[in-house]
Amino acid sequence: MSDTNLLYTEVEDDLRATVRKLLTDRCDPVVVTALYDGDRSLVDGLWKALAAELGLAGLLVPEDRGGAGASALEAAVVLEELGRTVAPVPFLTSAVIATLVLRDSDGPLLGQLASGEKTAALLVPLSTAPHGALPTVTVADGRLTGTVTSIAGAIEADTLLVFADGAVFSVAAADATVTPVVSLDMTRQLADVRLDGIAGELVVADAEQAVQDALVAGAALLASEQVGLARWCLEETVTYLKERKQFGRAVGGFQAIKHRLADLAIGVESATAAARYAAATLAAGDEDAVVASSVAQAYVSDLAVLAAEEAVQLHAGIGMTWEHPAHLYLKRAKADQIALGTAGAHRARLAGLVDLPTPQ
Amino acid sequence: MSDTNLLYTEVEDDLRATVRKLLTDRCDPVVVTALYDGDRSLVDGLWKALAAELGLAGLLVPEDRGGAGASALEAAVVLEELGRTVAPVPFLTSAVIATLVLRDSDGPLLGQLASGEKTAALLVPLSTAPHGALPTVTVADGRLTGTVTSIAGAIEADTLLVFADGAVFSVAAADATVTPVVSLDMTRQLADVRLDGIAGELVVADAEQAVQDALVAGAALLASEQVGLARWCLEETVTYLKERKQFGRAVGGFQAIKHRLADLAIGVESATAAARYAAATLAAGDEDAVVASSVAQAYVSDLAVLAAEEAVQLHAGIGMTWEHPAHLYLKRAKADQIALGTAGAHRARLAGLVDLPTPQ
Amino acid sequence: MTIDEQGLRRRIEEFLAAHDPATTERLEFLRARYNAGLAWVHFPEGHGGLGLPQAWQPAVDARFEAAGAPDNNKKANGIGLGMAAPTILRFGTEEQKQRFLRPLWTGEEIWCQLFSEPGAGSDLAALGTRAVREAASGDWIVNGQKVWTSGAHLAQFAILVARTDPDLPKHQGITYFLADMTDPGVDVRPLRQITGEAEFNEVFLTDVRVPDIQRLGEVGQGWAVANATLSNERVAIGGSPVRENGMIGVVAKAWRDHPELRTPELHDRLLRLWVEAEVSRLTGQRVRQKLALGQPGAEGAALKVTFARIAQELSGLELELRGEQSLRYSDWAMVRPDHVDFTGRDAGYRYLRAKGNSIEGGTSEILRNIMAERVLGLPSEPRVDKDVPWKDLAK
Amino acid sequence: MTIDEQGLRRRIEEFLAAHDPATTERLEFLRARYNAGLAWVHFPEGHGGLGLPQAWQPAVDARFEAAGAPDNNKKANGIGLGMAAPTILRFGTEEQKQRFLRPLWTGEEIWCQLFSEPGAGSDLAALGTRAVREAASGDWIVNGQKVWTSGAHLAQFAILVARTDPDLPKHQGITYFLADMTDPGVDVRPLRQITGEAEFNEVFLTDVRVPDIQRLGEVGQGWAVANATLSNERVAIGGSPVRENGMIGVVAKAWRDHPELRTPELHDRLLRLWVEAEVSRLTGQRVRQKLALGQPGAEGAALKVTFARIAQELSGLELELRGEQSLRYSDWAMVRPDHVDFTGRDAGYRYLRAKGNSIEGGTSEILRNIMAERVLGLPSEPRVDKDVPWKDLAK
Repeated sequence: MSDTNLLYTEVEDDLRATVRKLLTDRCDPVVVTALYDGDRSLVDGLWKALAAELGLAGLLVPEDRGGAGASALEAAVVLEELGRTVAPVPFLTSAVIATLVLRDSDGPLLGQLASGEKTAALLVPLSTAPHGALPTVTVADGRLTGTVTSIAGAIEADTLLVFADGAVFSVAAADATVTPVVSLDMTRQLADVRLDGIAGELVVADAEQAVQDALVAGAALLASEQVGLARWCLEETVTYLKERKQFGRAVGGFQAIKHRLADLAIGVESATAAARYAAATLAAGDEDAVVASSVAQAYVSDLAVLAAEEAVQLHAGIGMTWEHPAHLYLKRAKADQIALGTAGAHRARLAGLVDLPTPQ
Repeated sequence: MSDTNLLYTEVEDDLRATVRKLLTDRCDPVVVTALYDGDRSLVDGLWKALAAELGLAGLLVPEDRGGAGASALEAAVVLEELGRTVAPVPFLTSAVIATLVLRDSDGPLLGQLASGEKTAALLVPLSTAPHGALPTVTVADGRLTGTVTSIAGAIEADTLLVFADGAVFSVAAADATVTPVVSLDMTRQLADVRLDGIAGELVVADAEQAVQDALVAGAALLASEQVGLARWCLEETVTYLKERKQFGRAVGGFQAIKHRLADLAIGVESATAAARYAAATLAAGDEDAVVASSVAQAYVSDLAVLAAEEAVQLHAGIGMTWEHPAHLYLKRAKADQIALGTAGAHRARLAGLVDLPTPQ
Repeated sequence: MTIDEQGLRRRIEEFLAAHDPATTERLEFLRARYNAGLAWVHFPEGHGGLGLPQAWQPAVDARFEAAGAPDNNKKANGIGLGMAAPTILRFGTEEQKQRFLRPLWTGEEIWCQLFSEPGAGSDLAALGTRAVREAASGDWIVNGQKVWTSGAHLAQFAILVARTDPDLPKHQGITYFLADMTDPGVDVRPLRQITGEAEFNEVFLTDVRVPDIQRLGEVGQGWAVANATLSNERVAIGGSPVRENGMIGVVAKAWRDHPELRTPELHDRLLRLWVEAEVSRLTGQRVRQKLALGQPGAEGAALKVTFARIAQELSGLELELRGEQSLRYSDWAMVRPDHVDFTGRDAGYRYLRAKGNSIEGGTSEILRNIMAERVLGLPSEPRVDKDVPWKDLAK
Repeated sequence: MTIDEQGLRRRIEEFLAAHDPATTERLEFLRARYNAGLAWVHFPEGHGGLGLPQAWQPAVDARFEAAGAPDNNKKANGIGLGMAAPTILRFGTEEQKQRFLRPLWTGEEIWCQLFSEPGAGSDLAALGTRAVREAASGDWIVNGQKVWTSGAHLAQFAILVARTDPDLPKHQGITYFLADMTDPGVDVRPLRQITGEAEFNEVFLTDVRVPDIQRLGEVGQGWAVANATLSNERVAIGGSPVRENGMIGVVAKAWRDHPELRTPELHDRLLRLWVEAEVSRLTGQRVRQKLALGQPGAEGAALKVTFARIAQELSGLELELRGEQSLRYSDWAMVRPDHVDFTGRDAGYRYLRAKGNSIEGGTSEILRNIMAERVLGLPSEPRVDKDVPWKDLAK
């Protein structure tokens, strides 16, 4: 009868500290902001440091396949930290979604992802909900043809995972036409990918369930990224408003502001519980994991947007400027809200899962 | 190009003053509260005073039919005052809805309603939306059979208007079985009515449009009742919170409270504009009247509930007691929200009216 | 030496074997259960517990219930069990714990709470009920008026805060007492509320005598003791242990039972609230895990704010869903219920009763202040009354 | 003797007959229109108007536009037309009105606003830009830094508030000026914002010289003058004249154009916002009717709060509606637009730009304070800075 533990373990606290230190040192907001003007020089080195040096790329890969054999709970903590710094790295797309697609595959690719040697992306629009339609790529004689738009992690990937005809194929990114897209969130810049009858290697034969599971897990863990983002927004705003004086008083001492921040703090704590539960059920292979993933997305993705919007509003003028990092969080939060299904899409999904039938 | 006037005219201001004086003198909250314990002694005299002495029963009846020949704008002002005091009188049901059903009828009934000699009620559940289904009463050989539930104004009526077979018949209330219902809002107590093959007199032959128009008008003017109610809640709460001291200060001086009251004041002003526009388009026979009626209900009925809920919350403990009148307003507001279609029903109706199609 | 979960289970089975619920006299059973440390296992040994994690208690209760064990009147004694007991445990003398905890737990003595006053609601520390020490006896003589006292007409004892020094600033002159509700100076009058019921009372205190041994904590320390009581209340109120517990369960059932009432608009609102209720359940679970070893802090405030908001929105939605049926009410007759049931009676009652959720036990406004100041460390309001003697405050 | 609506129409037709828009030189036409009192008909005769109701102006503009009359550059001169002009009219000397109003209206001189400072945003009265009177010339020498100045790089003149007496409490030592933006001491630097654009500027003022004849109102009366300016801004911003104007029109169109994107959840949210936008339109109409004869008061604050909230919710909803498409953005390149278009560019731009609606021209928080205090008469905040000389305030 004991409850699912929703607190952080000491191991997770240590992992968080390690990741935070690296991000504090190497992921400065000024450099992140430069992504919006096309300077992506930060990305490669940062991802290498996280993926290979810290070994985070292999977090969800079993030890006997070359990974760390950790669980979704540890991946969730990493994502909280990445969200906290809007870090422009393909952890979610490669180390979570692509990795989980390959989880039961044979062949060397999973191990190469685990070591950071390779980076992969599943060819789906970032907006795809776990229960949503997958893009149509045709396969004939092992050759893949089709166009998939708005893919996250494709720019950073050397390997693309293509769902076609019920199976997943891997192709070299170099063989595809990868066109970067000017994105709302340039810290997770998208690309359109065109496949002109290029050769793919079959990596998962009967892949529909694996892809859907990977997207469910992606949605569940995206919630932790959103929690990290929301918590930064809350903390940064509280800190600023303790300092900022207007009318001879700290702005954070005005009661209307205090109540809004209290409500936001309640929201962030609630979001944390929802995201932790989603990660915990995933880690435990609990049958409630699908519900938990949609609950987390239905709650946390709107909360993260609210947190970013409140951060901008309560920083007021300075929060509207390019120089202040708040806008990086606003754009990430809004893109994350659409990523892997909007809150509304997840609520609609829950209707069927928890027996609250749609009106006829 | 001149805008529809949304302000009150001097004539309307005078009318308001007259009605308010009578209600201040004769509609004390303590006596209204007694309705909940079954003491309805207030109702008859108050209605007689309003209907006959002030001549309000005939407000919407043309002068050549014995009425005042006023417009929906004047009726709206009366309803604001009735809402302000949650007055337990059948103005909306008899002097608006029943009267408008009969507007183009021949015969003496319209004149009798206008003079206050008779009081009528249309047999529909109070929750019926203007575009909703009407109850089924069968007619055979001029005899009416059927049961209609949750009718407002039936207890006070001596004449019941029955929609059956596309026509409207009048029956004497004494011939029907009128069973009072314990109602959420005892200031507009409902009744169930059973017709056991009783004789009806045909008063409007081809009545479907007249009934629907009357319900559209009823919904439009109910918004003014709700505005009056909401404004009382706002003003009473502001007054109380200027007086009530906690922590050595007037509670109304705490910023979180101030901001909530500011938002509520914005809402009440907005509701006033919506209700005025609904009444003005009705008065002018403007083709926008149907849209305006649904816009008013979609906005004002939720706003009135909010105002009553805020009044209870911000009065805190005392607002939860039977002795304080706030609960009368909460119950009326919530019942009014359901009356003549919920806000949601009116939004759904607007989808078709303003070309925002329902998803397929 | 503490015991593990298995050891606890064994102890329960041994107890049940020795005290067959079917044949043991009710009070005898309850007292024995208390004595065996199986009343509230997180309390210390000797006081009805075994010093175990609070999280284990639900399983204990479930096992006893399954075995047909008698109930300790917990519905009527929510104040006693949820608020008085942990406060007595924390601040009471050994004698007070011995005297009060067992009859409290067994339901032999029902407790009520004499905190709020007409002029001291959110600003509880402004309270004006006076307790003056009688020189001869050392007893305290209490005079004043309290309000919002549920169960006062059933209670034998009350937790009471009163002003013992009006010359000090308001927070400093308050003392906490355990008062006897059968004292002839206690006059309980029902206070009818918007549901029609009189769930609460006004309590008029005229020369009520409280012996000094029934003072809880030091003279003048009553504010700190009262705050501990209130924190317990808030944790108790927020966050359901199981999915679809409370208001969401009731409204979800209405949705499932009435396909003819469903609309797309209400569907999305219901789904939002279902998600919020589920997240609030998880948040409560997380807070309880955090608090398992420590004392309750401001976290309970957050839970209660959320609980109230969700209950209010759900009960409002239910009336819109039920439509015509919602225009009817069960009964306005004034009754004095034995206990509170937020989801009881009909939809109209639920709607009206839920309005109290954001007022009783600390308004949501006050709780947001607490959150902002204690959790976020934001500056407190400019205080005009902090250092002023109570007797000189504007009232 | 005032003229009626028919008289006004006749006057317009006579003017158009005498000044064929097709053949008359642009500036000549505009100056003549001003001289004929057909620029802003609610202004007095001699200052571009005829002393008629402001409500008649839209019909006048529509007629001129239909006739192909030249535009007075009004998109680039929103500050001048909406804020500077009514303030100069109300507080200016006859000489100031003669000098400034016509070239302002014709667009020959573009205006900007030098109010906000990095340390004085919501608390505008805390501003620190100093204006010191030069004894010899009587001119004012201005030093300081302003921010959030739209159009500063295009403007010839600025409305400026500066501190002329730091020894007085903050509201009392401020004076209002009409400053020349071509002064060599004015340094305008673009301020990039979250849309990628630099719609605003920072303006650094170093020994900028303003002759005393360009002081508007008395020395030390600048706060009252500035408040009149800000009230005008808020009335101008809130409440659209026609249904489905602005953001709601854009989002309703997206809904109509994309049946494949519709969901029940978004449908109800859109309908709610459609209703709110329509009600806000009616509210604005009602406020304008109220104000037709009087000066703008706090009503504009309410309109602006609502406008901002609706615009933000709608633009956020639009991104959810457009889904995948919303993840793409038009262009992050830094440009300096000539004018602001809240609904321009793509959905992502609209979403980001709308965030400014509740900040610029008074934050929604400040406007709620104004509503609460001026409309509802609720007590003002405990003020720690009201009677303190500006120079001694905590900053």
